[in-house]
Order: sequence, then C-alpha cells, then structure tokens
Amino acid sequence: MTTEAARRVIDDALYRRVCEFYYDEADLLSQRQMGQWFALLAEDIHYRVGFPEFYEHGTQRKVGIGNPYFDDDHTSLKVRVHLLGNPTTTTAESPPSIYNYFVTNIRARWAEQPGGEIEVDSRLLVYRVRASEPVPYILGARRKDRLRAVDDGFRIARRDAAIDQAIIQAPNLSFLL
Amino acid sequence: MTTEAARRVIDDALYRRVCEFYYDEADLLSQRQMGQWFALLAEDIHYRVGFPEFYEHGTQRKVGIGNPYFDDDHTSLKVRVHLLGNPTTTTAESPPSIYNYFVTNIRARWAEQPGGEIEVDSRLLVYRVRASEPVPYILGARRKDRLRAVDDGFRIARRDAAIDQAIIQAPNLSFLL
Amino acid sequence: MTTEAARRVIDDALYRRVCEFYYDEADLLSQRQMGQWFALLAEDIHYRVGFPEFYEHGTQRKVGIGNPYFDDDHTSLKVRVHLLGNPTTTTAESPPSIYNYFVTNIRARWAEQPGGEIEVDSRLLVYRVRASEPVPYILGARRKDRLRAVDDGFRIARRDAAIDQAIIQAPNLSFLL
Amino acid sequence: MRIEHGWQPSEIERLVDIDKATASRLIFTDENLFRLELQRIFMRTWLYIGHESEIPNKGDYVTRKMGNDPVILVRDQAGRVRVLLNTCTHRATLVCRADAGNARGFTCPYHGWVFGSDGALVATAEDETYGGKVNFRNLDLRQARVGSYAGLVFATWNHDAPPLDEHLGDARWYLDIMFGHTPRGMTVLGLPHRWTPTNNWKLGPLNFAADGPHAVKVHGPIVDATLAGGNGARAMIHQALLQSPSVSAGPYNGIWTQGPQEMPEWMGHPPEMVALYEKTLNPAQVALFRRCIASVGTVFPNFSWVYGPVSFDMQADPITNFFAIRVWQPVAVNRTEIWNWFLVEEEAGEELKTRAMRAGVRTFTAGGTFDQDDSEAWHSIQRGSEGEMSSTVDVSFQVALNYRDRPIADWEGPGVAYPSNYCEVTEFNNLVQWRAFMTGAR
Amino acid sequence: MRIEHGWQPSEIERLVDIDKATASRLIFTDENLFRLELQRIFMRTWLYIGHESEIPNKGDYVTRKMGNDPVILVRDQAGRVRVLLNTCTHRATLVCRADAGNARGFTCPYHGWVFGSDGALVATAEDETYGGKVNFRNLDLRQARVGSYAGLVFATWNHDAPPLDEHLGDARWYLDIMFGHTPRGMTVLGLPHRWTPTNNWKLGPLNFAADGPHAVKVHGPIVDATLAGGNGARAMIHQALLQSPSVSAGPYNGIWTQGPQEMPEWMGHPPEMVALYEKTLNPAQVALFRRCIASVGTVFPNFSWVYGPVSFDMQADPITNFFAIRVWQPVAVNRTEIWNWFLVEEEAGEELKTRAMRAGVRTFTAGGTFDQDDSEAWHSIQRGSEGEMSSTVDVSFQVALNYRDRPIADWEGPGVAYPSNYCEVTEFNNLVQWRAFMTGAR
Amino acid sequence: MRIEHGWQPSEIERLVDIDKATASRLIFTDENLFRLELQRIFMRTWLYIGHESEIPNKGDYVTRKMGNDPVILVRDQAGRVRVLLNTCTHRATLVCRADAGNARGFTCPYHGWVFGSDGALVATAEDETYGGKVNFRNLDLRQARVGSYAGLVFATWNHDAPPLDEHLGDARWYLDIMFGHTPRGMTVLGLPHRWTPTNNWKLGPLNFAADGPHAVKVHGPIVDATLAGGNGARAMIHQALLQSPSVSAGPYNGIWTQGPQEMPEWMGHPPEMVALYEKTLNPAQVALFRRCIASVGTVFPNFSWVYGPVSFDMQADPITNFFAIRVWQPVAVNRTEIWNWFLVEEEAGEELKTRAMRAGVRTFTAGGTFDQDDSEAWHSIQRGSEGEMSSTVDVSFQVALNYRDRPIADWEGPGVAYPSNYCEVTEFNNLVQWRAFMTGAR
Ligand code: FES
Ligand code: FES
Ligand code: FES
Ligand SMILES: [Fe+3]
Ligand SMILES: [Fe+3]
Ligand SMILES: [Fe+3]
Repeated sequence: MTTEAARRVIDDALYRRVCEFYYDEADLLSQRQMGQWFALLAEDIHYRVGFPEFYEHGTQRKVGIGNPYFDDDHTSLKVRVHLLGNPTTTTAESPPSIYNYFVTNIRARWAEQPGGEIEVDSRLLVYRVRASEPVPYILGARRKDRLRAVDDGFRIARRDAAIDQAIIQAPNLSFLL
Repeated sequence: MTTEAARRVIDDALYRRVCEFYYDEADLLSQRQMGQWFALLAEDIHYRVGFPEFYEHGTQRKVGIGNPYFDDDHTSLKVRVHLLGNPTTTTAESPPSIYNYFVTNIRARWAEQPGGEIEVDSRLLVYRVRASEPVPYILGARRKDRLRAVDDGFRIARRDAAIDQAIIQAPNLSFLL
Repeated sequence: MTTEAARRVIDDALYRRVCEFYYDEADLLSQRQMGQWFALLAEDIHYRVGFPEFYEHGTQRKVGIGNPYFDDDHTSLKVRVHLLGNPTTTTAESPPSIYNYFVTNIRARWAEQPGGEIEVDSRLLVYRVRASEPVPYILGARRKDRLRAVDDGFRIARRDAAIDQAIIQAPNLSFLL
Repeated sequence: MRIEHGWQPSEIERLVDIDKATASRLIFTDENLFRLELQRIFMRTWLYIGHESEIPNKGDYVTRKMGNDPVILVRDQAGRVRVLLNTCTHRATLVCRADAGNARGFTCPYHGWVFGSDGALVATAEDETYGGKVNFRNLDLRQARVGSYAGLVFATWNHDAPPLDEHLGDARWYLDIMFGHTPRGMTVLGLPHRWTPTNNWKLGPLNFAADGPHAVKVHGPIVDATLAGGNGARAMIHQALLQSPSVSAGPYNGIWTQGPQEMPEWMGHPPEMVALYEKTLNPAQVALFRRCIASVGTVFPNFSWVYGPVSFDMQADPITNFFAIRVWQPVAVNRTEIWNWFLVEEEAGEELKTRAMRAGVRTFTAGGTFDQDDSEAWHSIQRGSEGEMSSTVDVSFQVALNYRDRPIADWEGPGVAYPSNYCEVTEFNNLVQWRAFMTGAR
Repeated sequence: MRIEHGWQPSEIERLVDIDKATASRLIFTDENLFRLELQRIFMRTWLYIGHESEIPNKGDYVTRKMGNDPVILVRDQAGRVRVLLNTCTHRATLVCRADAGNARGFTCPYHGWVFGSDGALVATAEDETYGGKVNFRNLDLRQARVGSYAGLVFATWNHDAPPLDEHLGDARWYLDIMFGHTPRGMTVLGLPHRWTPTNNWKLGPLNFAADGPHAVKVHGPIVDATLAGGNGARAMIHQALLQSPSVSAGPYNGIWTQGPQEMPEWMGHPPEMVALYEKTLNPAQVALFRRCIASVGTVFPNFSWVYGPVSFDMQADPITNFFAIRVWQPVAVNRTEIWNWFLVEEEAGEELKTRAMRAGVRTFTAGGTFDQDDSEAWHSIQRGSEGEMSSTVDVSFQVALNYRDRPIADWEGPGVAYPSNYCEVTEFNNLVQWRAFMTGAR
Repeated sequence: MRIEHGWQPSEIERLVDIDKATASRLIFTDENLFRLELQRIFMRTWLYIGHESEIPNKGDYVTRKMGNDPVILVRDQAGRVRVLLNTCTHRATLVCRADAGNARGFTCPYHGWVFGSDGALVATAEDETYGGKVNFRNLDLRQARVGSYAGLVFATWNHDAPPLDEHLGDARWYLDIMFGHTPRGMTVLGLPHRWTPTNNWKLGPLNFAADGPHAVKVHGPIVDATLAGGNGARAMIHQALLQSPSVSAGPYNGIWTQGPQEMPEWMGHPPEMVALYEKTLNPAQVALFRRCIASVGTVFPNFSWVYGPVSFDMQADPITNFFAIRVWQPVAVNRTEIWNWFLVEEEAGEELKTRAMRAGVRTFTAGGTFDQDDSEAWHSIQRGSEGEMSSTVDVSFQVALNYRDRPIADWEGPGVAYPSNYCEVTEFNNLVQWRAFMTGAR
C-alpha cells in the first residue's frame, strides 16, 4: 500500500459509523421520512443520478452537454422532499409505495483533498411496490458520495449515483436514491 | 450522541459476531437445515411476519384485531420446521426449492431494557426457485429481532418481520424469513 | 467455541480487508476490467460454477462425472478474459452490458490446513442489462473461495460457485461470477 | 363481441361431459374460454365482495374486484352499502387507489372530479365549461346491484339476475350455520391476505366444493401434527371423510366432515359460545355443526370457506377452530389472486379472537401449513394441463358415477347430500354450474 | 392479413363517437386494435425519428424505433441523413445494437455482411459463393423516406404519404415558434431519457394535445412550488388555462397558455436571446410566445413537446424555461416507451444550457416533478379501463360540445383555435385523426 | 381445432419459397404459426428424449419435454425404456416434479394415486369408491411410442409415424459416426445444462444444419484463441468451411468440416481410442471423421449436435474434442429452452472424460465461449424480425441457388452432399422439411 493510500484508510470504528449512517439513511428513504433525510444533506450538496448508454466501442459520442436523470441542489431537493413527503402533494406516492433499500459493498476512505471529507462508494438495490401495481420494481444503482463529518454524524456533500437501466422499466422514478 | 444512545452501542467484536450469526442463519434457512435453525430459537420466541396495506392517507383504518402472515410460537414453529424439513411431509418443498438469503443493512444495539438482549434490524432479500417453476421469486423483507446472548452464540427471542408485497406474487410462502 | 474454531477466526482488520477485496473485485467484474481481475487470480486457480438440480428425495442420482457451467484454470480463464475484455472479440458484450454485483453475507476464516489461506463464503446477486434487452436479469449465486494473502492484497486460489437457477433464465452467461 | 373467441355453445357443452363425469383440461388452459368466463359468469351472476364488518362506519370503504373490474365497497354517508365501479366517468382513471380508508367521497387524481360516497358526481374540473350541455347524472360512478346475506355482501352487474336471496336459495341454510350461528354473526379479524397461485381460478373452488381425498394425501402430515397431536389423526380423518356427507344446494357445494362418535362435540368452542349456537341455529343445523371437523364449501363461482379445529400441540395449545373465507379472483387463465379473510364470532372474547387468528394464519393462507401444499398441487395441475397431448386427456370425477344416484335418503337439510366426502359429485356439480353459465343455459 | 384482427371498419368508426365527443375505452385496451394501429398508423404516416443536432457529423448515428421496427438514424459519409431499417437483409439480425456511435458503416454480427452508412450492401460473407446468381442491390438495407423540418427529422415507410411539408401543413407555423425561433434553431442537451409507463401509448399524446385541467389537479402542488415561489401559482395557472387558446392545425393539437398581463414577458429568457426570437419569428408568433407559460402540443401520432418557465426557489434559482420533446413508442397495448429529449437554443451560452438542462430534468422526465404524477394517473387509467364492465363506459371529451362550434374568431395563426385550455376540443381532434387512419379514411 | 390459427395451407406453403431460397420472417415471429408447430410438428414426428446412459438402472428416470408436454423417461422395473406423459389421469397433476431420480413408480401429490414405473395405475385414492364402475386400465398414464438408435432415445405421440429406423433412414450413417464409433457407444457426462435464449426455437436447428460462415464472424476470435493457439486459425477455418462437405440425409442436415491436409489426423483422440473407431466404423465413415474439425448437425425438428477439437493453450492444454448434443425446446414464439448434454465415449478413461467435459463446458453451453455469442446473434434476429416493416423482408438462403444443383458427385455416404459449408443448401433443406410438416405434406 502506498503512503497516500495508507493515509486515506479510515479506521474500523469510523467505517462502522459510516455503514450505520447508510443503513439509517436507507430507513429514512424507504420509509419516506423525507424531512429527516433532507436534514442529512449539506447545504452545498450536488445530487446527481446519471444513466448508462450503450455506445459503439471506440465512439462514446458526446451529444450535447449531457442530461442526467437528477441534477439537484439543496434548493430543488427541498421542493422534491416537500412534495414527496406529503400525501396531499403527490399523486405518485399517495398512497405511499412500499420501498426497501438494500445497501451493500460499502467502501469508505478519506478524500484526497485534506479537510476531513470521506469518499464513500456503495451499491444500492431498490425494491419497490406501488399501490396500483403489485409486481415489484427492482432497480440496481451505484453511488459515489462525499460525506462530511459533523457533530451528530455526517452530512452528504455530494452524491453521484448511476442507475443500472438504460431504459427505465418503470413508469416513473418517484423516489430518491 | 446521548448517554442512553451511547450505552446502547455494541462494540465491534460483538457486532461482527451478530453479523456472522445472521449469515449462519441464512445458510440454515436457505439450505433448509430446519432443525438446526430451530435450535437457534429461544423457547419463548414470538415469530411474526406482517404485511403492508395501502391506506388512504390519514385513515389507517383498523379492521379487526389484525392478522399477520405468520404469528408463531415455539410450539407451532416446531410443527412447521418438522414438516418443511422432511421431504416426506411437504408437497411444496419436495423436491426442495433453491433459496438464497441476502442479509444486508444489519444494525445492532443493546435493548433499552437492561438484561443483555440485543436489538437487531436487518433487510432480507429472498431469492427462490421452485422445482416446478424456473422463474425466480424475489421477495424483499425487513426484520426487527431481539437476540439473547448464550454460551454458544445467540438465541432469537423475538422476530418481527414484514414482507414488502401487499399482494404476494407467489403461490405460497413455504419458507421462513 | 472449540479451540480449532477459535484458531480459525480472523481478526477484524483482516476481515475488513477481505470485504474490501470483494467489493474491489465486484468493481472490476461489473465494470469489465477483465485484465485487472485476472491479476487477482493465483496461477493454480481452479474456478468452478455449478448448478442445482431437483432430485427426488433420497435419490440424488449421479449421472456421469458431472458437468458444471464453468470449470476453468488459469489458462482457460486467460482466454475468457481476453475475449470478454475486448469489444472486438465478443459479440455478446459489445456493446458491453451493464452489470452490478451485490456482495453480501461475507464470512471469512483461516483454512483448516495451515499455510495462511483464508476461506471465504459469500452471496452474490448479479444485476445485468444487455444492450439488446432492457429487462434486467437478476441472478443469485453463492461462492466459496480460497484466498491467499500476498504482499499487495490477496489472490483467489480457488472459487467454487453455484448459481441459483436450475434453468438459466437468460440467453447466455457472458460474465464471470 | 369484440374478440372472436372461437367457441360455439355446442362445443362448450361438450367440455363438461355429464354422462361420463369428466371434463376437458381446456377449461383450465384455454385463453378464449377465460375471456368468455369473464363475460358469461363474472358479468352475469352474484359475486362476493366483502363482509359488512369490514366497513362498520359511514364512509368506510375497501377496494375489491368483480372479475377484472375494480370496485369500491363503501358504506355511504347515509349508511347504505354500495358497490361502485372504481373508474372515473371522465377518462377512466381509478378514483381510488387505496386498499382501505374512510372518506366522504372520491376525488379523481387526474382532473379532480369529485364523487360522493354514494357515487354521485359532485363536481367536474370546472362545471361551467360544459355550458349545460351535459347531464351530469349520466356521469355518476357506475353502481352494481348489491345484496347482503348473513353479513356477506354480494354484488352483480346483471339486472336480470334473480334477487340475491332467490339466487342463494337452498344454500342459505348452510350459510346460516357458518355465518349466522350467533346472534351478532361473524366478524373479520383483519384485512385480507392476498397471494397469487399460478393456476386457473377454478381449481380452488373445485377443491373447496369439496375434495375429500386430497386431504389425506396432501394434508396428511399436517393433520397428523395438528389434529391429534401427532398420532393417528390421518387415519381418523381418512375414515371420517369416507363416511361424511357432501352437499349440493343451489349454488353451494361442500362437505361437512363429522368426527367419530368418540370425539367430543364442539371441539375448540367455549361453552358460552356453544350456548349461543344452540340458541341461534335449528336442531338439524346444530346436529351438522357440533361434531363437524371440516366444513369446506364453495358458492359458485368463486366464493369459498374452510373451517375446522386444530391444535399445534395437544398439551400446550388448546384446540381452536380456524375459519377462513376466500375469493378466487381470475387474473389470467393461469393466474389467480386469492383473497383470504379470517373470521370469528362477533361475540368472541379477545383471547378467543387471538386464538382463532393464530389457528387461521397457521393453516389457511399463503404461508399456512395446509395451503402451501395445495398451491403446489394446483400449480402442478396447470403445468400438467398445458401441453398439446395433455389437452386430449380429460380430468376425472368418475367416483360420481358410483354416488350420484345414491343420495342420502333422510337428509334433513335442503339440497341433496351424498354419503361420502370422496364422492366427487359435489365437485362435479360445481362444473355443471359452470357449464350452464358458459353455454348460456343460465 | 396474417392476423385476423376481428375489427370491421364500421365498428372502428363507432369507437370514436364524433357527435357525442366520446370514445370507447377499448381503444386503450384491445390488443387487436393495437396491432392494427401498428399497421394503419405507424406504417402509414410520418414519424419523428430524431433531431439533426444528434448526428452533427458524417457517420454519426443513433438507433431509434418506428412503431415496432428498429431503425438507424445516420448521417452518411456524403452528409445525407438516412433512416435505415436495422435488420440484416441476410437473416434479419440487428446490424447495430448500440444506442449511438459513429461508423463508416454497419457490420452484421452474424455472418459479417457489411453495409455502408448509406445502407448499401458492401460485402456478403463471401461474395463468390453466390456465383453471380443474386443482385446484391436487392439486399441493401431497407430505407425509409426521410424529411426534415426545423431540425426535426421525420420518416415514413409509406411511399404514398404526402411530402413532409405538406403533411405538417399548418402545424409548421407552430413548430416554427418552438423549434425555429432563433437563426440556428434548437439543439438537444443529451441523449434521450427513456422509461416505460404501463399504459396505452395514446394517453400521452392525448394529454399533450393538450389537457389543461389536469395541470391544476395533478400538478397543482409542483406549480405552486416552482412557478411562483410557493404562493398562489395554482390559482393563477387555473385562470390562465381557462382563458388561453388551444389550437388544432393539421396533425398538430396543443395549447398556448398565456400568463396574466401583470406577469413580465419573456420570463426566463435572457434579453440577448429575446432579441434573436423577435428577429426570427413574425409578430403573430412573437405575440403567442412572449407570455407563454406553457406550450404543450402533439403532432399526430406520437410526437409531443412541453415548454414552460420554472424556478425551484424564487430567491435562489432564476426562472428558466424547460423544453422537452418526446416520442410515445407503442410497445404493447398497455406498455409504452417514452423517449424524451431536452432542447435549448443553439445560440444559448453554457450557463443557460445548464440551467435549461436542470429545469428540464427536474420537471419532465421519469423522475421529474411533473411527469412522475402524470404517469401514475395514466397507469390508473389503464387499470381502470381493462375490466369487462369498465369497457362499456366511454371516455368523455364532452366539454368539446360546448366549445367546438365557437372557435376564436380573430385568431392570427393558421388552423383553428378555441378560447380555453379546458375545451377538450383539441384533445378530441387528436382522436378524430386516429379514427381517420384506423378506418382507412387516411 | 379450438384456436383459429388463421393460416391456410397455401399461405403456409408460400412462407418458404423454394424457388427463391428465401423464407418469411413470420416463421420466427407469428404466434399462430407457433401453436401450429406444436400440433403439426411436435405432435407428429419423432422427438429426442434422452440418452440411454442417463437411465442405466431399473427405476432410473429423468423428466423431459415433448413440445409443450412434460414427460418422464424411465427405465421400468422390467428394464424397458418408456416415455410417460407426466400428468395424472385423475386431475392432471404432474406425477413427478423432480429432474431425475430412481423410483419404483410415481405417486401423484394431489390424491395419492400410484402409478408403476411402467405407467400402469396401481391404486387410486380409494379404489372401492368407484364401485367397479370404471375400467382402471383407461386411467394408466399415457405413453408415447419409443424408439432408440445408437443410444439415442426418441419418442412420438403419432401412431401413424413410420418406425424410428425408417424415419431416420439415411441419417443413421451419420449418427453412427458420431454416436456409434466405439463398441460401447457414447455416454453422457452429466445432467443437461438448460438455458433460455429469447428467440424462436428454429434458429438453433437452422444454425446447426449447419451455418458455416457465421463461424468465421461470430467465432473467429475464440477459434483464433483455441484452435491454433492464437494464430491464423480463423483463416484456416475460413478456407476449411468454404471447401468442406455439407450433407442432407433424411431428417438430418449438417456439415463435416475437414482440416487441411497438413493438419494431423485424429486431433485430440488418443491412439487407443482411434483404434476402436477404426474397428467400429466403415472406411468411408472413418475417412469423413478422422480429419473432421467440426461436425455440426440437426435432425429435424429440434435435435442437434456439435463436435470439434479445441485447446485453450497449445502449450499447456492438450487438444481435446468437445461433443455436445442439444434439444431446442419450443417455449414461446420468441423463447426457447436449450437442453445441452456433453458426451464422451463410454470406453474413455477418467482423464479423457474430464478433459472432454472441460472442452465442452468452456465452449458450447450458456457460458461457453462459442454459445454466448451465438445467443446474442439469435436474440438480435428475433428483435430484428418482429417489426411490421421487418416482416415484409424475407430471410435469405440464396447461396443455395448457386449450389443446390451441384452436389458432390462421388459422395460416398448416403444422402446428398454439397461442396461447401457456405452453401446454405442444408440449412434451407431444414426449412423445406418444416414446410412439409406445416402444410401437412408429411
Ligand atoms: S379522469 Fe377523472 S377527472 Fe378526469
Ligand atoms: S444475418 Fe447478417 S450477415 Fe447473416
Ligand atoms: S390428480 Fe393425481 S391423484 Fe388426483
Ligand atoms: Fe387442501
Ligand atoms: Fe401533466
Ligand atoms: Fe455458432
């Protein structure tokens, strides 16, 4: 292990706290405690969910500036969270869907830049059943996050997620990853 | 962290033992070692598997006393385990189905009440293929357990599970969560 | 815990390194960094992927010498890795499919035989979307590995995997577990 | 009309061969027959919707299905029970997507039309935009005819169907035993369990119409484990099934398996409850009920019940009766949704209710020790019936050839009874009713 | 011809009742009608394929669908835009399985036949083996007729269809506003989002044709949150929709919702861009566009757009216009693939482009705050329409009875305009076009 | 009869255009044709069921499929091989749900009827309840006609089909080479691999009938890597395929690709095995086999094999021949189950068996380095064929126009041989057989 790599290793206790943070977050998202989830976000959060495309090898053509599925900041997430968290302001989630968030493959390390941020990489499987559709929708995703340690835990400063479907096999994405 | 919350944190070694316990348990359930699994249960176990319903917001009507999918004690689980574990006493599981139990998001803490019990929260994805049906059935679930430490490991004193389907997308639930 | 069992317990730090190894490996396989993955293999690797059959109870008939889905050594894996890793030498994976590898239930212990090898048991859920088929294929599997500690990490000396489908619900298995 | 189903009535008639007591396997596998069933059975006869105890208060509702139509069972603000087609008269949106709730009415999620709990259109998106050109009464939610018997709410779209009482006819005497044996009747223990066997919807009703012999083979192990504490129960029930009456009465077919004489009466029923039964039922009904160890029945087309005593440990677990009712919803020719409720007497105390709930969920539901094996058998029938060659082999109810001309002479109840739960007559009668609806004879 | 669809033209005619302004729900649920649609609509009229900005360079291609046929939109080595049937003339293999790329041609993965970027067969597996017995020109990839308007590339298999310009006709004036309001026109912001609502493909085009009132009910909360910073926007938009013009012009139907007079013009448009618009469009077009807070339209059969200003925080987030175009791909009678692109003016700076992208992805896509609720409504329509009883209830466009004879008299654009986005006339006109194609009148 | 398939014989005839050597893509995509295939092909001709070495002992059984019917291949207690319809004559339940086992008979899980390993009904649930009214012999399990050749067990439901020997006819000479080249014949290496390509079942048999040129394109990379240690093998095999014989003989079509003269004979075969071959086969058969680097063939309708030498490392991995047989089970018009067995000579030693197994699983199975690419090509054909426009383009076997009148004059085997594996004649002949069955000519 290089010195730099060694420097970035986080200790077991911190790693376990990071894992707990993700499991707690999964609870909030899957039980639609949107307000509490919003409290986990740093004010300068950049939240992004991209998607894969199938390109011919050697020609990953760049079309336009690119348009992920989500590209949000604190302001727009506040609107999303407000709408999704309140049964009277959402059609898609009223009655609320059943969600289960399976978080696996969690890896964490100190960010390259000094300053106490932690890079976390994880895989997420979302299991969802809507009131009007009994067949579950199962979506794979990966997330690369930047966490910032604060007194009472962590704040998510950046989330760069990608979903594992090029053509989303669901009528909508009325949930957050 | 409050003092109470701090008191309930379990140390890393115990946490790892709890995780191993769940992985071992997953082996027993998925490989249908029902007798060995039964040996993990406390004699006063209350085993319960509930299900979600879609209620109109603000009106989670209580109909009757409620009827979960499973509501078992040591006595009735003994009967279930006997039947499922023996190919001559089950039609559904003879030949035995293929099962895989993916256990994730494990969190453990000391129970509020003193006395050395551990509360464990986990997510479970069951992957199942029956002899007569090649398409897998994938079921999400969450479990809130109470473990009791004993000399050779743990005993499950309480399991409060919930499945993630309001209309079960399978012909039966001939397995335990 | 017996003395033998105790001797085989690996410490937390090593366990965490093993887990990281699996998560790193999942990255390589899912992002089709086949050459880098190949570098994780010991030269004497035996790589095997079996499959379940439904036998009448009491009569697990042995037909022939048995034929797993994969039975590879370093030499044949080199060919596979060469073909799959290069868009011009594969039809199935050009354009490359989307893969997500969810690794759970990781357990590790020192092998019975002395010599510093580690036995690792894990569950794997593969989530795959091909360019020509938007509906994901979700495959459960279990892996029993033998890892060998080396200076820069581990080498996989043996992998005994089993998939959880008796009739594979996909047109091919153009990926490695 | 829109789909050419390609089935002539004469061909349908031959699918159920009354002389031979056999039926074609196509009735379980042919997609066109399935579509015809939706039209000729589910659009034409009374269907069970729910139990009055599910909607005790004004505004209480639950959502249900009639064939492939979504409906709302609601107690309107005037207290009247209604069954509303759950689809907006504007653009067909479900006006209610919840399983249950309490509401003054239903607001369509698409353009916000508001309907009262009685189904009447209260407001469109903007009434003025119609300029008076439309009679809003034509845009009320569609309503089904509703009838109720012993707390059981039925409905039908067919305005030519006989009234519910007349339709049930002789079946009522038996419904009374199960659903009306106390002054206040039965009550549900919770919202229904729902699961989805991968077989034709008729296999369940047929089995519950009722199939005696399968109980020995499929359920022998659990009978042994729960009915007599692990010893000899299978042999006992085998004899009981062989010698107990099976009954056809109107749309009802079922069995009343009687425990042997040496078995105590009223097993699992507390004395104070028994007193209520004996006061409420007539003596012939009491005689049938008091030593009944299995009442299993179907009211055509898709309503069934199952009742009986169990104990999971003769020492630790007092004998208790489970009682489940269920509806077999047709989803596709090879896919069914089971809706399953547990019931207990309204007069039962909390402890008895809890015991009844546990007796129920441990036996007759998706994870129940009885049902989990039935569903595998039914799935195997579907898989065994779909092939080209298999389609040429008929299913057999030929024990009926030996019983159908020998009913029990001195049967005290209405309808016709046969002296064995192995007789296959009542099961086959259920198919004869199917044939009558499918050929248009009814 | 191969499939007996069982639908007579006279029956199809009755599915859309012009007098009553109603339509049968079967148009959303009948599988045979769906097959007929593929033949009578998708094989016979112009279909949107992509935007020229997606394939700026020679050899650039993207893969698309025309009905249920896979095609390649490619700019060939001579710079000409072509639409090739993506299926090898040898044994039908897809010659291209990527979503996008740049290539000199297409090599079939099965036997290696090589086709040029113009679709011409360049080499078989071994030309000599044919011994000159086959004319290779007959084995070129099949090509569709291609037309382009304002950067929008359309194609059709029908060689009897009128030229694209003639086909679009009066629609062009409106397409000009949306797609040609600057000298260099629009450009896509990326490859399309794709997702799969579980409803009939026509529900989207109908909604975008355009359904004013649903915006108040379905989108009221997000309108409140994004259009006026959380206060009163729903009431404002309600009035705006009631009083704004809906237009039918050739294959186009849509709405041009006008903000109230007190609202500033050109909301979200930087002055330098506005200067370009005013220079490029004619005054009547400018008049319609400058205070437009929602332009939503459909070009029959399955091309739509939606445009409008939003801000997610009136303090922190400057008002920006999103602009999405989409194609509603028919996959099955109850399943649709939405392909959705975001566009911005080619002349826009990077910062405006980024803002436009964010305004787009936060509103009109699978996870968009508008679309996520529409899709639930449409799914509920499908679920509400499939039943036997439900099939007997028609869907209503009856507000049209009050508006269709009262177009706006002094409308300055081509086609016919009606004075309210609640009028249901333009939505219904979309179905009238459907009827014309389905009965063969077109 | 029950399903109006809507296909007239004259129309079916036109689907395969013999003059032009083309076929309609509808044969891969039309659901009604698929149903007709089950009736006209799978119910009428001999189908491969399994290999005798899979059931060596009395009571040994494996479960299989004939078209869409489940069957049991069992060696009964008298040692006779039988093929039983796996569906209870009582109520159609699968009497066996295992893949393999050994049993004295089959007990139905539903009511416990017992059938012997010869299919005879041994006991009902309660024989007495029939009162002698039913002849139990009519309730034996249905049995197919069974035939066996070179260890290969075939069966058919058609009692008018010619005997198996006559049916195979000239094909036997080639089956002998592959399955009878040692005194004790072949043996399977394990139970079959099964996987489910998403394409019509005929694409596999056609490819194996056999498609020479695809080997160069699809398999070029793996051929390079495994046949000559990474260098030049693709060019070698290209020439070999161009110049090797393709054979049609009775229901068999296939190729016998010959290595170049400079290549050693009997590659991968140990000398002691070669001695057995030369003793067992006749000289003409030996001549075809000894330098064969690819034997790929199909026996109509759905039985194929593939054989050839590989080495994954010319230094470390001795050349070994893989040998796989497979059945292409029709599941749906666009879904097939492949059942794939690996075989080796019964006389082979353990080490050779292990090498043969590894050569097999590394090449021809779901994860095999050859198959994984074929399946993607076939899937792409299905996707490329389903569209309305695509359906109007025929698939081409037009190389046949150049070869079909020029068979090899001095061919020593039975049937007709053509001088190139690129000829497309034998592939097309497979479709000509399909046409004969589908039009009822056979
Ligand atoms: S669809 Fe219900 S209000 Fe329009
Ligand atoms: S199918 Fe394209 S080259 Fe043969
Ligand atoms: S179905 Fe087989 S015994 Fe009744
Ligand atoms: Fe039963
Ligand atoms: Fe909308
Ligand atoms: Fe091949």
